[in-house]
Amino acid sequence: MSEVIKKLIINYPYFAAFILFAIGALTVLTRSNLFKKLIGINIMESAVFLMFVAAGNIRGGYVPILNGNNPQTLFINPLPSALMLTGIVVSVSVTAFALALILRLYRSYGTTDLRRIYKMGNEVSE
Amino acid sequence: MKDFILKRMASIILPFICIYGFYVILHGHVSPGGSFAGGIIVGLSFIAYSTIYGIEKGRKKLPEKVLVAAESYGTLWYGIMGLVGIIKGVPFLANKLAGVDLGVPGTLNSGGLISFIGFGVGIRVASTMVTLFFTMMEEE
Amino acid sequence: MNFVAADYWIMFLLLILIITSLAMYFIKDLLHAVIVYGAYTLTMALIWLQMNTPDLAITEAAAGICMTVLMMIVVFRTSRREE
Amino acid sequence: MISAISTNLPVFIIIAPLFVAFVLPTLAKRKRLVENLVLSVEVLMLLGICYLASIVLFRKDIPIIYQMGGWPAPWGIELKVGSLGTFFLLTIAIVSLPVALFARGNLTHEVGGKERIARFYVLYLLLVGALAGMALTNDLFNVYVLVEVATLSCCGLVSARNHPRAAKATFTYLILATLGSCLVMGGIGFIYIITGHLNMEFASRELSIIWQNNPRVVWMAFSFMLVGFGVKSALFPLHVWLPDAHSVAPSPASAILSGLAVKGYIICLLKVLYNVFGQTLMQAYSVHKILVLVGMVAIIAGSISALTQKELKRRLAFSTVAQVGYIFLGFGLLNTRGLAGALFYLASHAVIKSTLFLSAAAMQTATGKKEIKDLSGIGRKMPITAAAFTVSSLGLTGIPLFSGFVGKWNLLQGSMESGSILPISVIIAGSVLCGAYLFPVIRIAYFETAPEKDWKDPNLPQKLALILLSAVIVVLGVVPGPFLELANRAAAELLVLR
Repeated sequence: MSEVIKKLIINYPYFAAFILFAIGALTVLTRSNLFKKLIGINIMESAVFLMFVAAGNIRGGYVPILNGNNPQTLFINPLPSALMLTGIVVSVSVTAFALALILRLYRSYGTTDLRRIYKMGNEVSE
Repeated sequence: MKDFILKRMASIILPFICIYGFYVILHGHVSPGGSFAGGIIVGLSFIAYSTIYGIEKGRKKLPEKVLVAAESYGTLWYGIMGLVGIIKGVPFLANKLAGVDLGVPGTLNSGGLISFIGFGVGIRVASTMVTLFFTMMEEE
Repeated sequence: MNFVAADYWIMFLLLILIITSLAMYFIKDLLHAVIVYGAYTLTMALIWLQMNTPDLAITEAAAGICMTVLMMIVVFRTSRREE
Repeated sequence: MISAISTNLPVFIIIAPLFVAFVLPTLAKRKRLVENLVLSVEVLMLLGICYLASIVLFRKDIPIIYQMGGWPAPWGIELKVGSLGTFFLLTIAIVSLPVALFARGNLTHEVGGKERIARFYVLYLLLVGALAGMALTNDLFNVYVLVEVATLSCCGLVSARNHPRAAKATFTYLILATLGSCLVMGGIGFIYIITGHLNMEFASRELSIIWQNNPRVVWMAFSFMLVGFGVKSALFPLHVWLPDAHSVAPSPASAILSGLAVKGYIICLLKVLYNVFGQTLMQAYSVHKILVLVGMVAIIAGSISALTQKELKRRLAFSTVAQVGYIFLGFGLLNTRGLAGALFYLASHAVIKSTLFLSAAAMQTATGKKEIKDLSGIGRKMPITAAAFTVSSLGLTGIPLFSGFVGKWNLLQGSMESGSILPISVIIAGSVLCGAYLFPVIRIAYFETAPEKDWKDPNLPQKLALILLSAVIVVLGVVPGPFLELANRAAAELLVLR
């Protein structure tokens, strides 16, 4: 048992990423408000980013910027952070698109609660 | 006249924020940041301008035509920079292989085509952010 | 477990992240939730900084703040702020 | 000049639609020019893809590897033009050209003004470019990026119609699809963490050595990938977003979404399962059994829920859920015959489902009615549309001489080779159910008296698109030759033991 806890403490970023992913999924799946769903999606995505970046991080490493005369040699792996940059761009665009949709839904249904929107059914017309 | 201080301060600070954004865009390969972050900073400076001075004035600064053109041609610029490699007879998006001079590491011109590509992407991101803001503010 | 100072910083910040995300789950007022989301993004940016990826930190801060601004606008336009 | 184009053809096929997509917003005022540009880029793509396919079919030095930026494999991004890639590229070109032709006459009615039409075409071309990228890419993170581009443009296409129902369906789709792509990214992350590579071949080589050291991580990666791509490709219990989204989208959009976009995710899953994990790992974790089981459930459940629908487009959307089941079933059979059958079925379903959606759209536009019972007697008033609908529903059911039959026949033989009786019976039952939900439409269309109304066939480009697609269905059914050959080769390449 203590072996498992020890492993969890050593790999704490992955553990935290898992918890964040779970909280995000919970928010997406159980809260019916559109904003809450959006925030949940963002939490989930940043949890996955956290996992990637923690995989590239080295304890005691340095930022991989080459200055020409930089004495440090122990650099962290720059690839995961470069990949996650793309991930952040994607998550921002998803958020922007969802915000536009929320405005449109609010304009036609008068509420931002998905359950209430579904209850209204197809009576609302443009 | 209620927000006199806000307007004065904005008129002093916002140009510097905008220039800082362009700095981040152009130094994407030698320092933290890059075209996406810099583009958002440039966009944010215009967003702040239009929240402080009113949406009409912001629209006047950046008419819709300019925004659409920046969005389209900013991305097209990326593709054209990629085609440089093909014209030189090496694969798409080649940088050093295409014979571009990569200067001393750590200086601004050490990125070859990267800073040119980043400029296009940054402009596109900035215009997209501003367009998004305007559509959200004006949607009725 | 030979942790260095940066590890304890990251642990602390991760704890804040978990607390803020739980808070976003429970808060009823949407405006408050969006403000907490801003805090969440800023903490995330600090974590990126501690994990030696300043590239991500600057992008996350800029993008998070920009998105928070836009979200606030949408929240202000919706008259009902309660969930 | 010519040699520069032909050596860089793989990258041109991907970036040509993207290039045109980014020019279109500035030309939004000139509608004719926009439409002609879209059509010409589609035709150019078709020509280029045919050239690539001829190289792959007749020359033996395949696969062609294209290195982006001149960086070699473990560091740079690779495009790999193999049999699988060319096969899917051909499918994309064959389906997307007629759909663009159909959209030419249809969009003003369904989408609205000039700028909205230009935006629709931008999203359409982005989707086509992303799908072409999915067919060719050999890099795991590229898969994620292209999947996201495709997802966002799909969402944009669904919300292209300015209607609250469209916004509602799009929001559900967006949330579930983003959940799926989070899972996909997590799966890619697990693979990257244990192998240290993103290139598929290098990752696969590394994985085959070290998978026994961390079995749980491989298991997590498997399940994340399966669920993530399952959400996106509407695998049965995860299909909840599909019927709303595909029935509310404008018709050319629903044709390409149901026909191609879903298939793109399936091709990505296929690449990940066979090119990265490989056959040995799939057998060790018995993923193939899960695939067969899920496929069978999807066939039966999708067909039964399609039977209960009254709206034509919703019925077709549920039918997609059932047909995706066939493809997953074929993936799990683990023999060349079954896999080739599944691939051929994928292509033929792409063609057939777009024909069905387009002809349904033409009927809806002419009559203004959505329900099936209102279409009585439409066969005599709109002969070409009804003929296209009939041909494609015969093809979907699996009547010989139509393209669906070849795929189903290979699937049947594959399941016989794998030696279990249950998949065979499920495939046959699925065909019967498919006939049960499609033939009543034909009966109503031809054998009931029509009301005295002025219903006409759509205008020339739309008729041309329908005729082209129906011809493809018949040709594929009668002479599947080179297409089946490509599918067979792709299946053989995928099943190589590493």
